[in-house]
Amino acid sequence: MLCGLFFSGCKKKDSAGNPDEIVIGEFASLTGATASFGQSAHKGVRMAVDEANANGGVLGKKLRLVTEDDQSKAGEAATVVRRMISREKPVAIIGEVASSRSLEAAPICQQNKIPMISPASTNPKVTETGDYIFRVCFIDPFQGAVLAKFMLQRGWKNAAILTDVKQDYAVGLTDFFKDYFTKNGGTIVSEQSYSSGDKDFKAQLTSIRSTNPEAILVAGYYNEAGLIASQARELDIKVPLLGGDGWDSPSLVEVAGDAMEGNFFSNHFSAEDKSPAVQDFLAKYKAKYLESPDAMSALAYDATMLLFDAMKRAGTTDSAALRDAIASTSGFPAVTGNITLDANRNASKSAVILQIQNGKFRFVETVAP
Amino acid sequence: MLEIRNLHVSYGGIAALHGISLEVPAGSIVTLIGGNGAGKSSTLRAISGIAKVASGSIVFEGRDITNKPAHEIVALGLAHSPEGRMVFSNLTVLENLHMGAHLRRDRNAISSDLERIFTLFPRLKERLQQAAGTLSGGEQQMLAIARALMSKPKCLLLDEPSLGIAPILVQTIFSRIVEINRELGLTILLVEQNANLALRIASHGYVLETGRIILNDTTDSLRSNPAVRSAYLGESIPGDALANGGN
Amino acid sequence: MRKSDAVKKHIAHLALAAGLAASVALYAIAPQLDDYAVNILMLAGINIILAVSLNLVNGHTGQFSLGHAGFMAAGAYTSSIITLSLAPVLASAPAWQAQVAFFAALLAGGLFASFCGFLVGVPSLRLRGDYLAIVTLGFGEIIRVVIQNTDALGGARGLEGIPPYTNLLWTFGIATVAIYVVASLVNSTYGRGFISVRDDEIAAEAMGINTTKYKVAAFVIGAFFAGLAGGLYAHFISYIAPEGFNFLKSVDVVVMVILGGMGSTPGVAAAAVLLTLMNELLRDFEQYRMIVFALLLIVLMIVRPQGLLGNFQRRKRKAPQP
Amino acid sequence: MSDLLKLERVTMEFGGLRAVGDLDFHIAPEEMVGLIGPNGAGKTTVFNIITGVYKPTCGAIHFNGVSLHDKKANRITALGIARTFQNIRLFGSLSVFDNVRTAMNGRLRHGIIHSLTRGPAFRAEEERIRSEVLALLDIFGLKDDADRQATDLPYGDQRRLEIVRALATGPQLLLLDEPAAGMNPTEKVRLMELIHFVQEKFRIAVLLVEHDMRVVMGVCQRIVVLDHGQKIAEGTPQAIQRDPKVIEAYLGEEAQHA
Amino acid sequence: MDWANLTQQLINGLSLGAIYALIALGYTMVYGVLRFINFAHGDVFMIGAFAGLYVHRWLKPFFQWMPEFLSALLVLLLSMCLCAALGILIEKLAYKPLRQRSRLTVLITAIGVSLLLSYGAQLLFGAAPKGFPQLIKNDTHDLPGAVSITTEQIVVLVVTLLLLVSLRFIVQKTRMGLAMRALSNNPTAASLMGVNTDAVISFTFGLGSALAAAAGIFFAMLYQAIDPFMGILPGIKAFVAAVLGGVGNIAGAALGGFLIGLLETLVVGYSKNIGIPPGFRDAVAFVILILILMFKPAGLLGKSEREKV
Repeated sequence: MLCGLFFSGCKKKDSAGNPDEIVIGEFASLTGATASFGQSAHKGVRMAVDEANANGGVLGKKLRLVTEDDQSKAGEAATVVRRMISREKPVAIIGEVASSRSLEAAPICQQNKIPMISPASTNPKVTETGDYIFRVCFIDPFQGAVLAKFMLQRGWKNAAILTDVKQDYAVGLTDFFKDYFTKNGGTIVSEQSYSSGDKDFKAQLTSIRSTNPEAILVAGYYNEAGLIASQARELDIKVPLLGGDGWDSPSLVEVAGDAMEGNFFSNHFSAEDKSPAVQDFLAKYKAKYLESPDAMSALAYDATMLLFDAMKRAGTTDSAALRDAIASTSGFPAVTGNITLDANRNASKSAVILQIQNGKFRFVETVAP
Repeated sequence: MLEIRNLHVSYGGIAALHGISLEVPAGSIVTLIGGNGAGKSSTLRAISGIAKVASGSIVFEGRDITNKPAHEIVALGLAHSPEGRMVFSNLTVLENLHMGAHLRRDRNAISSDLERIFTLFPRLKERLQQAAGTLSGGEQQMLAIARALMSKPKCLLLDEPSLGIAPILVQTIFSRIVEINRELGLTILLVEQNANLALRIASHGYVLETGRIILNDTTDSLRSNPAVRSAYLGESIPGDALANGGN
Repeated sequence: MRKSDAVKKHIAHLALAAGLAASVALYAIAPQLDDYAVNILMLAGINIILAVSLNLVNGHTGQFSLGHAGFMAAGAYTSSIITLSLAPVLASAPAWQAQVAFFAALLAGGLFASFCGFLVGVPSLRLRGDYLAIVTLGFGEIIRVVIQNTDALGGARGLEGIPPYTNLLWTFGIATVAIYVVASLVNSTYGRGFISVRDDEIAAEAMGINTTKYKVAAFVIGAFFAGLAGGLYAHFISYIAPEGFNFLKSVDVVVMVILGGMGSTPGVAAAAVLLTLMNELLRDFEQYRMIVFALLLIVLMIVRPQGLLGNFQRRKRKAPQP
Repeated sequence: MSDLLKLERVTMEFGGLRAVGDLDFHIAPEEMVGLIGPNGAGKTTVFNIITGVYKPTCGAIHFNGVSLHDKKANRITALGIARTFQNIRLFGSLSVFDNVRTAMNGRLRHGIIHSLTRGPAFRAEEERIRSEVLALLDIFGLKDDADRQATDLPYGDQRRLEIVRALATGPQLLLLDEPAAGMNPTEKVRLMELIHFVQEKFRIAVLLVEHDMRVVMGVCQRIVVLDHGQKIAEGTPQAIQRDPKVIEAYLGEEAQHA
Repeated sequence: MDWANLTQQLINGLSLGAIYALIALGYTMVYGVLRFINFAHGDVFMIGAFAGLYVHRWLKPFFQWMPEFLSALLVLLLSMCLCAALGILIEKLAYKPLRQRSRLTVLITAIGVSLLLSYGAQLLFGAAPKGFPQLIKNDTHDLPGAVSITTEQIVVLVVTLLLLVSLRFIVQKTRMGLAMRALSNNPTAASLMGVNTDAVISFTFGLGSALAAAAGIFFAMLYQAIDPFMGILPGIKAFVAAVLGGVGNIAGAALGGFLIGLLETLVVGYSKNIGIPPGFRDAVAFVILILILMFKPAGLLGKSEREKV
């Protein structure tokens, strides 16, 4: 009986599609360890779809968003994306924030020739999977270089690194940071690592402390970054900590409190940016969700909007044409900066450096590619 | 004081007792003898609530205690010094004695009882802080009895107090048992394999064989009954073999 | 009469042939199914292999392993490293050559996993029950930690771009073989030794049974199939990371074995399929799924410890001597 | 030396406690020997030493001239010593048939590979084992119960099955640990007949530990008496019954004055 | 040799070890009386941390009127009570019906309880890690030689020691503790002494769970973030600590806990020097477990048991 439930109507040619609507797929970590990223991204996508539908849809059709939760778990992303592709026949898929789960889904999208746009997976390997895989964020080499550049500008030549070896993103960030930093006159005095989910970083920090660095790169996500900041403070480490966009979450300050003050991280956008695109997005987002957007929602919003733009330019949702249209995106005015996709399907755009002041993320400067 | 009617006990489907009945009058020493595996220990275990009774009844001082939890039975004044002594080997001698008084709250009476115990078994006093596991077999047996006494029971169940103990100590222990009965006024149900010894100090005896009571008489008549011996050493033994072997 | 005798004589072989034929049939109709259905079938097949092989250890032999995910990881990584390093050659080779190479890689993965199984089996000789469970759990975690910290294996970030060679023929073919191996192993005079070890180790020794050999054999064979399952999984999902082989993955398999009934091969295989389907049906209730399983485990142990479909003996502690 | 089994100065200590001390005794081929003694005398310990469950603290044990020192239990069984257990230890989830056939495991020519390929040689051996097991079960009247789960048998039959299972290992010496425990008098008589029958039919030696003196006296040619881990007497049943030391051990020191 | 670094690592290791020690005590006590591994114990530790979080949240309005140490103590004690109740409840519902069953059945049940608690907590509290409120003002105190210790570390170490001492008092000197030891030594004899076995078992579970709750709160204090699966790994490591010390041996469990905490910290802190990647910290406990079971299965302070035939 269960088998019947599953396999009846599963024929490949049996299209469930409604000719008057366009299905957009999204997979995100709505539950589980990185739920906060997934939820933010989902809000951005949702907002973009609602907005497009309010303006009469795309190509004269209504848009329907199909969202699957991958529970932040290994193996689940592949399954839910397969399910989505088989069941809902989306014309394109938005997802995921975390590089590891984008890496799971990308081969499936590539194989089914369905364009996939990742809002925020910064690992270079994601788009290397194939010509149907895109992203709207900058990649780790760029972010690593930005952070290195920023440190050197401030005159911090001796840096320590603490990397989350469990995250592709963090390891990539570290590698590219090291590369740029050492080539431009900096010295790495200590390299330590941890794994996501760890709670105790005192041993690593104690070792770092004994090498007297001028700044510490904490390559990882906000959960651990918060803990690291407060444990560093407890160990009397007073030098600034720096991180990448993985730090971007309200939880960062929630966990660490005062210990986070004065630290820096690079990000895709800043709400303090006075550009009309940002301020407009901010207003709309606040009106809809009664809260401030973070970079994930902005990027997800941008990814979805870029997709709609490409559809309009292609004039069809046919997969090859849509792929080509996305690939030829140039100077698309997005919330997180103007997006041009390069030959490797990566976005080329600038980054911002933020500093934590009084529990708020303050805009410091923009660093161009 | 203690009355058992038609008691059946079995372990994992194997019957150990096939309906035994016995009676222990207040103030007396009654003994239950028989060969290994006859069901003596099972009887005591059933009385004190650590073996489940399949059918039959156990009445103590007019109260039905059949299948009551062991700790409630102790509270009623029935103490059991089990087979194999079962002293708490990791605990000190003093702690073992305190365990005996587990249900009592009368601190002063407990310490005076301790003193009384030390007069009965002076050896224990010398070894108060020693782990019970390091005592000799005989000392452990004394401790087991002393521990049972510490609950201030009205009736004492003694299981094989002579088991695995040097003969010289067996004498001492048995004279203490008599003392406990006479001077402390405790009723005693004594299970023994050492039939002669048991029959000498008890007033009444039951002979158990494979879960049934085969003889029930005063100890005087049991001592001269050849059937007792046959229960131990096999049926084929001729009646006169006893006399021959003895002399 | 005579005809049925012949059938009886070769029943095991016939069942094996039937299972393999069914796998071929499944493979043949796979193009008619959508990706998601294939996905579920694939996971079901892999879970059958995992559950049936763990059942040899936990069910039939009565050892309690909580480290099956570790063996799975050993197989997954070994085979993936092989196919990844051969990838440049195989990309241009004919499909059948790639499949042969894949099979060789799978086997290598299985063999390496069974070597790990041997290493775990050795301490099992001295330990029973709960202690063994913790040691196997520890072994599984050590395997995971080692992978996580080995850059050549992709470290914590995992391996991606593993060629997707796994198809339904491989999965169900190997599942059939796993069922055949465990079932026919146990159904022989030699194989009854596994059960005797479970039922009463001391009596088994006294009956001349080399319990050491049996326990190690159970671990080695169980780990071998877990390794194959890992290889199949890796070449199906194309991306593996140590996190996917953690303790909770082992628990998943243990749940299948317990619900199916320890020691019952058909029960355990059925439970593997059932739980895979449940996972999908209850996708929207993910939050509750594991809670339901947990409650099921507890209630089952209290009410029906032999499992929903199994024949595991309800064993009592030794009764005191009369 | 024609001794089948020979124990020399065997001592077993558990954490300083001497369970068996300086024990010497022997069993001749096809001899029926009883090992008796009061509770806690160390009889089962002797069994466990002979069958390799315990390693003796010191002393030597030889079986057919082969030292059993450091041999594992299954090796000892393979050499020809089989046993039953005081508390029945059947394979609970297996059928009566399987319990017996499992005991033939040590004499098996096939192994894992044959179980998997299931070739003609494998099938022939399985068929041979099948008929051997059924023949054995038939002898002991358990053939009709072959497919029943062992633990579903009545108690007496379980005891019998344990003996059948031990015989299936092909022993020259059979150790019976309290086979009469929990049996009623009729069952005991049947058990005694059974032991005689086994000894004659299979031409093996038997070492019997038993509490019930009637059984021991009725079965054994020679009896060894243990008390406190020491051998206190040895001889024919008649001699043992008269031995004052034995009577004392059983009835208490006052026996002489009774 | 960098002594400051070493001293600092030792301080870190001891505070981590204190947590393992407190959890390990629960394993060891339960093993003592019931002879099984309460696999769910690590999850009680997790619940303890969440209990601390919520108790703090509920009582926050009252905290302004009391000194900081009092409010922190209140959070600690209430959470310990809640977890004690939880532990007793778990024993009554899940384990008590299984008293006479095989250890394996009980182990499987315990795994079930463990899953129930962690996934139940995920349902109730969400999977994302939660920040833990600061219970006491956390200053950093400089010690001679560039070594520092935080107020929280001092509190954790001191309170752990106090708990260990009181546990020792309870177990050694009180009637209940004596009954516990007697029960673990010989359950039959204990019931013959009038010990209400069920009551003692409940007490043991309650005591162990309360200690786990304290460990949970200390963990949350030291490492600030808590999540529903935080109990699994520390739980298993604490079990290893109990085995290391000799299961059933209370002093051994505490010793084992501190040893494992120290070793883990040293492996991470000196990973460069000894050539072991810091990621191997989670393997340390298991390697110790395998070594101890192979070479000294009774543990450092334990006595061995043998099966009766």
